Amino acid sequence: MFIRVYPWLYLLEEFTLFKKILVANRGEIALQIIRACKELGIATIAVYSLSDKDSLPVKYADEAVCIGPADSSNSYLHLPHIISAAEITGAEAIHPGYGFLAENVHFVEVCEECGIKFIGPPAVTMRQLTNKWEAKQVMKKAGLPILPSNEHRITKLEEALKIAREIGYPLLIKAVAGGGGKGMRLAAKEEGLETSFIMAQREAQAAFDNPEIYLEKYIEQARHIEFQVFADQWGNVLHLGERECTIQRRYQKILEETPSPAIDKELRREMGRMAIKAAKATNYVNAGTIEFLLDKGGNYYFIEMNTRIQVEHPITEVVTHMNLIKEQIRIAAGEPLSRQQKEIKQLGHAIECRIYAEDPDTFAPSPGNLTVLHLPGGHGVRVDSAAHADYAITSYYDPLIAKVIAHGQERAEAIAKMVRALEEFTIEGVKTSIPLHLKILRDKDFVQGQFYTDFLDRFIPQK
Amino acid sequence: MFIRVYPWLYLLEEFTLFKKILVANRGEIALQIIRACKELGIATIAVYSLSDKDSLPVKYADEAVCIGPADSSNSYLHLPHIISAAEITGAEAIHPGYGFLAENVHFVEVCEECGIKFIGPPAVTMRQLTNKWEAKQVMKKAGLPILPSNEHRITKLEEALKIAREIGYPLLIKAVAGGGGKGMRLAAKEEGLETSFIMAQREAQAAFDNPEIYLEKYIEQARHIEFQVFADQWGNVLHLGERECTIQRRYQKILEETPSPAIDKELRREMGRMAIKAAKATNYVNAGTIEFLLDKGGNYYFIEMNTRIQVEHPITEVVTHMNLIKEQIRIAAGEPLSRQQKEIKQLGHAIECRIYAEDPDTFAPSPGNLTVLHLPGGHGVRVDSAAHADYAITSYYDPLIAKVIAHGQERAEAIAKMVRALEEFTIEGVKTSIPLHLKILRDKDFVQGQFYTDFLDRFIPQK
Amino acid sequence: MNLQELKELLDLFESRNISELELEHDGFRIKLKKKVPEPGPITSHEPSGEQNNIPGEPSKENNFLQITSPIVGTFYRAPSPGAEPFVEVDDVVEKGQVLCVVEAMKVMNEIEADARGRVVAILPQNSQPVEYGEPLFLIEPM
Amino acid sequence: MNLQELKELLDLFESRNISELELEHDGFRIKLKKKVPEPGPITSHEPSGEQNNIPGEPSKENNFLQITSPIVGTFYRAPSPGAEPFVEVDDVVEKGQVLCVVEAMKVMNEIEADARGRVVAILPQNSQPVEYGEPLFLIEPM
Repeated sequence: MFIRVYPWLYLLEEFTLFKKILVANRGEIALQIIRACKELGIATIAVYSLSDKDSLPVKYADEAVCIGPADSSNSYLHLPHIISAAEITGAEAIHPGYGFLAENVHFVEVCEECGIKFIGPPAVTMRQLTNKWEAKQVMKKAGLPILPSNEHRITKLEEALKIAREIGYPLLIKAVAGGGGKGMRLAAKEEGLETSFIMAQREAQAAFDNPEIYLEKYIEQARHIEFQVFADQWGNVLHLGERECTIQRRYQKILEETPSPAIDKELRREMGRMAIKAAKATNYVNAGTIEFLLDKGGNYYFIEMNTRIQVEHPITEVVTHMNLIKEQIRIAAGEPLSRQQKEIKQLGHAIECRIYAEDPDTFAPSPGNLTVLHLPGGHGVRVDSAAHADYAITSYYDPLIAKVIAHGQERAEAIAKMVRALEEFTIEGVKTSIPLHLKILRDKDFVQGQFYTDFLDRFIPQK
Repeated sequence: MFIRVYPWLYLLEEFTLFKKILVANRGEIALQIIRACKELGIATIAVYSLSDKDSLPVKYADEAVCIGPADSSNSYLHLPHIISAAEITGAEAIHPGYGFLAENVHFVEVCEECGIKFIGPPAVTMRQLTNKWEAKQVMKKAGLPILPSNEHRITKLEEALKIAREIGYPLLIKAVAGGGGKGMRLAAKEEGLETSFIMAQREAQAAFDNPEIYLEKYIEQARHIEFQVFADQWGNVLHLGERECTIQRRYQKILEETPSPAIDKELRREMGRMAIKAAKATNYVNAGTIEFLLDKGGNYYFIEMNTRIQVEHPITEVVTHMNLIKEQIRIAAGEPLSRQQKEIKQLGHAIECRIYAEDPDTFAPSPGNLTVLHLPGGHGVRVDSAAHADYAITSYYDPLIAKVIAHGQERAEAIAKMVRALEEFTIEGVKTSIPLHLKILRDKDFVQGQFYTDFLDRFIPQK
Repeated sequence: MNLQELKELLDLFESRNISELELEHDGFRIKLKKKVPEPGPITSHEPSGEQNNIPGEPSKENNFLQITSPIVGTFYRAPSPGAEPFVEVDDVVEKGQVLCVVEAMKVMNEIEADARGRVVAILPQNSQPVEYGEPLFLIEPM
Repeated sequence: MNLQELKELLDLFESRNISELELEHDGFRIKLKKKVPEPGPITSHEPSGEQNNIPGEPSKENNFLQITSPIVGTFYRAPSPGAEPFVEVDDVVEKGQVLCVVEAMKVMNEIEADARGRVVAILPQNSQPVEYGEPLFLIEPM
């Protein structure tokens, strides 16, 4: 850490943050990090694959280093090239963004060994939380409600049948070492359990070389609610309220909002307290997100904790009037949290739509060149995007074009604002998810705030 | 006024605002009005000149009516065509935006006669305020401080000399019927008064057919501070704080901010009270702006009241989290103010830069086609613009390309954010004021908040 | 720099594997770009607005004169409801003859023929709103 | 510039494979653009990135082989400070011969020649950082 002397800001105060940060990501999140650094007077290094050499992060960063070919396993996921890029440029810290290496414990360990500050939690904390089964046990011990489940790893069918009767149906069969839906099976009744159990075990063995299984209660109509937490290295923890992330397709969020229409002041306070408890239980540092499942009866269950900045963080930024990326950087530099819990107020209502280059009916990616791109603007509309006219959506990366954030005084205004913003958004050259987003925004159940994890099924063509 | 049944919003509540509003303007303000109407579920009619037929307001409005050729005297200033467009489309109300007919009393009278609601103050109020000398007398009576001046209209030089001695030098000689700098002369000392007086009288006679003159104290190092007020037809008045508009060149603002670095809480409360007093003294209704001159000693003087929405209104919107255009529409529809004074809080700091197509050194307009246009975005950045790739800046209209608004937690952050936003802003095909804006934002006196009306002189080439 | 020198510079530029050149020297400034085989960076849709009809300057469509509305208002074929229309298709009209009225703000504005000719088409419906520049009649000059 | 000179300039511009020309000289300023055959709304510059050098597949520049860095790191011409460089310009190298090392994360990665040839140029300076795909050597194959 250095004393930063930025040509004109230093007139006002001296910064003791980092001098140089390497941004180990691409696309809009790389751009947000570069923007935050610029505003803090910190120099940035963009790393890029050959196909991103004309990208905005490369253009706007102070330095840029090519780290490999288009395919991400040899570039954005290629740990040695990224660490080496940090070394040759003299970067003091690395911001991983989301995706790619953001939750790779080994990457964090290497950063720590090389004396490069990883902007996120320490490796030891991350390791605990990336194993989802272990994380649940830690949280259960800390007093967070988790879904009815068994505490032992199961290998025998008889055991599974016995425990299933205790938990009750429907239930999920999950691999202990699992992730990404692999080794996961739904059992609606006892009749189906045997087959599902054997299938799940086989998949788990094949995918993770570990046939261990556990059972978990399945809730049919639930909501995905996540709480944003921040912790500094001085033991301070606060939460910034929730984000409603129920509207997903294929485990991918496409529209998020805050506050959740399902959460009142009291429940927010209680779940927020639990989120803080979760962060404290793992000695968490930096930005984290606690994911809960909320059932119709108002019962909530800890699902997992994400140890990175989330795609949907801007909705929290606009209602709290904070900059979460800057907060991450300050905390990584050793500063205490910039606010206290009582200073956090959620102002108005915010919605984010993730605009993808994809077929709005089949969800198939629609790669191509953005021949025309016109972004919406005006009152209460924020756009986070690294796209520009002639921008190429390739099949190498996530086909995200832009995140549109609408901020209204109340939910109805935010919805109306998002509709008019998406109607203004002009993209030619690829198909986009905008028609799907508009369908959702005009759906009666959505407008009334009545939706659960099965909400998007009605918009998905049944095969 | 009609009961509005909008396909999906009506699920939540019923609107009793207008059904259809005609937007009697062009460019970004027309777009802001259309956006506000869309969000309120009100249909819009864009009127346009032949050169604007492919413009975004025409594209986004529900209906569009061509009202004349490119030159504005035969289109946007042509009262009969606009009124007729309202009549043939069945518009119930007209929003005038700023400029063009926005402060034309005759236009308001015709609207009133035709039963079309003018979104602004009534003609009788506007008439009182558009005569700047009369307005001062009204405000003086109401208890507002005005610059030392004479209360009589002067026609004879001896009279002027006598009064000048009472007021003291330097002073301004102004035409009673004046406006736009015509018939205005600065007299630094008694030696120059005679010549200046005769010249001013002649100009006033020529321009306004009225040789009457008055004298006013001239303050060399002052600030332009304006207060945003809103009044409803039920007698409620509130103010939304000040805007710092000191940085001007040729009486045109190019950068505004709120709050003003020169105003503390106490002065804000006092000047705010005065602003409300001014609105009440004229039975004001709708949005208005009270302009004050603030000297180095903290003395302030009423200068004039603008009876329209201002170009720089977005900075007030972002810090108060209100939509001023919507508030204007609601008030015109007869609704009471949406907030009370004690609910108004200024959150953070906002700066607006008006990006013009002009030579940054000579200020000469730079018409042309925007061959490349890439707008900035991300955290805390709002862009109000009707420009797009291939947009033509013509010599017929104001060469404004976009208004960039940066919103930070405090002034230093807002400045840093604006700098990074303007560095991202890519425009090719015309020269822009961005280099000038960046010079201002990096100026030591600006950063320290130490600037007066003469601030821009240092950036203007001396002839 | 004279034309000969410029020619040499262009030769140099073309012969090299360079796509753009910008040169500034002693008040002299030049910018060159090579043709890209596929169409260049961003090109315009089409000249906008220019094809519009400027009222008062009747434009020719095929060989017909087009009479456009000089004002915004409501188009009436007859001086009052129930009265005979001013003109019908195939009528021959004289220069200065009233063809219709356009009502704006309660005022009936008479629109006259610019030239002698035969009425080929009456474009708006009776009592239809018309905007500035909207075509009203096609006249075949005689 | 008189009309004759302007005509000559236009002739020159038209005859060449140049799409744009901007010229400023002594208060005279001209900007020329060629018509693009089929003006679509907005079209792309050129496929991006593809012309880049893919390491491992040495690309030909003129008739030279280009050896590019397959990794990100620091370029060293010799195995250790003070030691003799692996190669010098004009040396003839064999296929598989070590040309330099690129240090990354404390590991010295040896970069070998792809083919037999003469070293025409050594592009980075000693101990200079190099990125992925950065040209290191030009080799004339023999």
